[in-house]
Amino acid sequence: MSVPLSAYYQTPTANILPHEYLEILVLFLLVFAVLASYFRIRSWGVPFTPLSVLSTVMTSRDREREGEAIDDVGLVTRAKVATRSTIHDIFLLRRAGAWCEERIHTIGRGLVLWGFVLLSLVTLMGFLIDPAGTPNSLFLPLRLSGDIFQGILAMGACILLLRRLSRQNLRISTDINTWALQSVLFVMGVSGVIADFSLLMNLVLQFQVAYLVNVASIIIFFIYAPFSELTFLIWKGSLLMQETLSTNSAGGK
Amino acid sequence: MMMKEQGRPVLVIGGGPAGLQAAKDIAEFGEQVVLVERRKELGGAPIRWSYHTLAPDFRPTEEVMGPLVEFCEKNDNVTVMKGCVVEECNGRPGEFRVRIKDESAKEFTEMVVSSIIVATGFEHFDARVDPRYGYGRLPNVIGINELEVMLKQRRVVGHDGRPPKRVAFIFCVGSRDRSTNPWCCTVCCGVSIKQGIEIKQLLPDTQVYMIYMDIRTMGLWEKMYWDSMEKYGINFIRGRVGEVYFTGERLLVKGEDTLVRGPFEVLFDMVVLAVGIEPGPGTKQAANVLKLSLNEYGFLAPRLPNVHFDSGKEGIFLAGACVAPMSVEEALSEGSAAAMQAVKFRRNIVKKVPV
Amino acid sequence: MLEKDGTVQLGNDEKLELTKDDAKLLEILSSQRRAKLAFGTTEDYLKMLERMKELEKKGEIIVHHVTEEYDPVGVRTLSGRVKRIPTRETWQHKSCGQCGHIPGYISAFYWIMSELGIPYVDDTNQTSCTAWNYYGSGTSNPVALSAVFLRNMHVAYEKNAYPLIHCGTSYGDYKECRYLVIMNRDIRERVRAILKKVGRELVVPEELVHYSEWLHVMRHEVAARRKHDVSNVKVAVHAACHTYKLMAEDYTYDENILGGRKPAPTSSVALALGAQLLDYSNWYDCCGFGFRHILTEREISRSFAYFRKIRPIVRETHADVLITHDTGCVTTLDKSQVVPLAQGYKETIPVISDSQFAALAMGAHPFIVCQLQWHIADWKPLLAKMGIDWKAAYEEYRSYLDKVKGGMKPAFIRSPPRRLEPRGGAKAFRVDEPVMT
Amino acid sequence: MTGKEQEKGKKKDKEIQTEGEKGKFIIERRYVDDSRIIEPEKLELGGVDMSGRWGTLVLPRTLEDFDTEIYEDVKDLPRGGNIGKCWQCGNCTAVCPVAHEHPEFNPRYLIHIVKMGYTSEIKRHHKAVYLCSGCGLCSAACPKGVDPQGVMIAMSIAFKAHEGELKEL
Repeated sequence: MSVPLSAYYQTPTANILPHEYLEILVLFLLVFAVLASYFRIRSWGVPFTPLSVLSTVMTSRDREREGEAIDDVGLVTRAKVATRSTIHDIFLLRRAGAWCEERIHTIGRGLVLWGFVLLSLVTLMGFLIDPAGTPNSLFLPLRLSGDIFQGILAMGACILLLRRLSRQNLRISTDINTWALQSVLFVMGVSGVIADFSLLMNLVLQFQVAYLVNVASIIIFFIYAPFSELTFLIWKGSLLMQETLSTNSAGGK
Repeated sequence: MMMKEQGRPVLVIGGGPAGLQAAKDIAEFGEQVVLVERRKELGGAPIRWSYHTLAPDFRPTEEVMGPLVEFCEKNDNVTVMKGCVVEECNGRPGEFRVRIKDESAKEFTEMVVSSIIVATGFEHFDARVDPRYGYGRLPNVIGINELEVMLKQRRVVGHDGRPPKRVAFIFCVGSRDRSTNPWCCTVCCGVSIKQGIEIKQLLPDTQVYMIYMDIRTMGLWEKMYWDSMEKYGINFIRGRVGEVYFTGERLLVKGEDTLVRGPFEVLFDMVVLAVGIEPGPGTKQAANVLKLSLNEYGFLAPRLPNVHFDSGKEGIFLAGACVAPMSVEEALSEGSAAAMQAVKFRRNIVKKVPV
Repeated sequence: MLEKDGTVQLGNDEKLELTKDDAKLLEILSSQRRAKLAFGTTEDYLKMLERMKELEKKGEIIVHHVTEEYDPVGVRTLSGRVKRIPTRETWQHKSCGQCGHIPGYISAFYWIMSELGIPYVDDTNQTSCTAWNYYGSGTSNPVALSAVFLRNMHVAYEKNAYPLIHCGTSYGDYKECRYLVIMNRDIRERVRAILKKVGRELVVPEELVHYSEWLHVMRHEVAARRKHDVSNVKVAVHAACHTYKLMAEDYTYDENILGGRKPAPTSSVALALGAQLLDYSNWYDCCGFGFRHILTEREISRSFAYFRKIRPIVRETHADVLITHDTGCVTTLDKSQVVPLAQGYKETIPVISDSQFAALAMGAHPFIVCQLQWHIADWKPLLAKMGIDWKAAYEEYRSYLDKVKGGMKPAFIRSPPRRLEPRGGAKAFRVDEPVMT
Repeated sequence: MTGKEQEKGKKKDKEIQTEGEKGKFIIERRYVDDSRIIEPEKLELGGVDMSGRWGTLVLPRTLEDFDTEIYEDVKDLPRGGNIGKCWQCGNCTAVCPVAHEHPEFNPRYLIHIVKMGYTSEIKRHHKAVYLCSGCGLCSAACPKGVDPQGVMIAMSIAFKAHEGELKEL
């Protein structure tokens, strides 16, 4: 191709939905998702643990001053502990993956997790660099890596889905929410990749279709997530981290 | 009609489900039947202990037994002799000479019968023999047979007249126990669970606990077990009870929950004992008179363990709970089976000796 | 369920009346059932007694019979058979822990016998039954145990006195040993060899008798000499496991006491003296002694005694005193109250032996005879309730101690061992309770 | 299990055995859990020091009542509704990959103690529920459609909600 790749990324006429709107929408959805999950969790009659984790880390100085906690529990220590447990328990899948009876299951979970996290990171960076999403030297590689991460996400979701589909018992006993969540993730990833590549290949129609699907899936995801198992996972994850923090602080006693 | 004139009747001993069903079937063949019942009323255990409903489908006892009793009372092929026992039997197959004694009027009837069906039924285990549970000594410790009466009266209450808040059923009382009766009574699990459900229907706020060592709801009875758990929220504790102690207000049940590997001591308002089934005096007496063999447990021993109706003596057939513990539904079909044998036997003789 | 009029509702048309004979029948049925659940079965036990007679006929063993010279009284055992309890000329088989932990136990018992003018032999020539090793740590072995058992029995035999066993453990152990010696030729022969070495013969007592059974049959004589009114005293009773759980069918039951469903002795004494007997939920539980536990798991033993016995008893019965009939039980139940009380638990109850209670009621000195000063749990309220002025009594005790320091010998404690001559003029054999057949 | 995991398992067992400094002098200490031991640091009576071992008490472990409060909550929480169907066959624990590694995580048992309302037992075991990895094998294996995975979710929420009364012993 003689045309430089970046040319395709000039705010394309093919883009039926201006970038800015989308960003605003996502921002809005994000807020909604957080609030919704907050209220859902509270409705179970339990604290909203992500918040309590934050507060534990933040308030550690004051607690120190009150002198009820021992001195080695400063903000830094707490933050360290928090990061360590985050990396170990979540990103290295010590809890999330360790006890899946099959390797493939763990891999699936891992891919989804990493794919999702990285994707959101890149999107965020992209937004910070250029809210308008106009191409420039920095933006392009981000965009490309974004595609890769979407791919990873899709692959992970696909593995999880196939695993459940391929096993008779699992298929029967799987909760409807699980199906929903995993397929949404899958669609999100796949449609994103297709959209970008069809744009690269200048297949405007395919791009537009895929792009719409992608946007739709994103919207659905954000609206649905608070009412899916994801909420519980987040709640449980933060709860466990809080446990780690408290036990760690109790260590001195 | 010819048959009826020259026909020697079939003698049926015992007016319970098996006996009645046998008499009915034979009568419907147009044969003569003499139905001898020790007690003053027909119907056997279900009527005597006034069972409320019958497992597994909660049919009122009258619905099942009523028609049978009525048929035997009304039908003129059936001669019902209440308050009577067979006291003597000799002669040979085809013409047994029996001597029947009316216990109240002290008078005797002699007759010749072609064949005999023994359906002398069972007795409930007397829980006073097993002192662990304090039956007969402590208030509000009752047997499933007494609970049936309460359920029939739609009034399940303790001796203070108040409905119980928490009820415990103790399974296998006088069953599967070397020091009392080593066999399984086969129906008490089902009956207890049925009663548990009925209590829940009557008193929805009452907590019901089943203390069992195995749940033996055979075949389709299993549904009751599942429903009791899933629809009525009845709790099941796997373990045994060592002692029931009356604190003055409530019953302290001491047992073990084997799933927790730990002893429990919990207060209940009522304890229901799932008392077992054992051969009654009637069975023993019939065995003596007819010279039938009893098995090690005192039930009538069929020639082949899995062919109940075959007593091993020509012309004498067995049916119902006098052979082994069984439910009413089984007893009815055994009655039918024995009836068929009796009629077959009778017809063969008639063929041999044309009159 | 049992109606007020003593009938049992069956169907809606039938009532089953619970007549006296009916009750008796069930009595026997249920006791037999209980016996079945215990060591061996009633049948085995009766077989053993038969075998004993045969062996005696063959001259293989000498049986020490409860002859008329011992004024025997018949009681019904769990097996339904009549057991002959000797009442006089008994050879006191003492308990190891007894004199050390609760001296009042034995001195009170001797005091009662001398009060009733009943001769007995308090012999120094007695060994431990060594059953502590056996139950405590599984050491020792049947032959050794049987040898010690028969050795003691022979001593009593040559003293021409009938062994009366104070210790529940010795009692239970001897019952089991007797069963082994009689039913097992091998053990019998090996024991015979051992006994030969120490120049003794194989003598088996016809009945093994626990002192609580003695007190049970003598309870009316005891009650007749009652000085203090105990009708307002609430009494809870604990029966020692080794008396009624080992060879259960050979211990005394009585249909008129606790409905014949729990052992009669001790409860019967309390009743005879006119005290109020109270039942509680953990009646059948061990006192916490448990042998291995008291040796190696003091914490568990102590806690069990308090949380499974003392506390429920106090909460359920509010009794004034807990009476029992074995060394281990009195010790554990009494001494185990220290730690909980120190930790601030409130429930407490004095624990004494039936002999001490009987002696107190008969007006024995609470300190010189019953030696209550050795007991942990507070006994002052009990004495007050019995109408005993313990302050004055304590003063007497102090001066008595001074006398003893001065060389005075306590008169009643032991009679010198002597060889007894067979004596005639014995009363006719009487059966204490109506015996069922 | 891989060698590494076995190692982990062993380590875990050791931790369990040596857990609890309280009353370590008690023979067969393993059978007595911390909550039952009262070991006074300072105890004295009439000038006699009874601190530590001499003053130790062990509370009985008898189950004294059924308290179904948590059970009711679990039934109302998302995916907890089927707990009532459980009949303790143990299929869930049999297939649970976590149970093979963690003796203290036993879905069958957790369901039982919650269903019966044995508070003392729940106090002892409620932390274990968070070990569930949510792999869903149990739900696949359950013959009565209890959906143990979902029940574990509901339980972990309910336990957190009742944290207060589960903490105090």
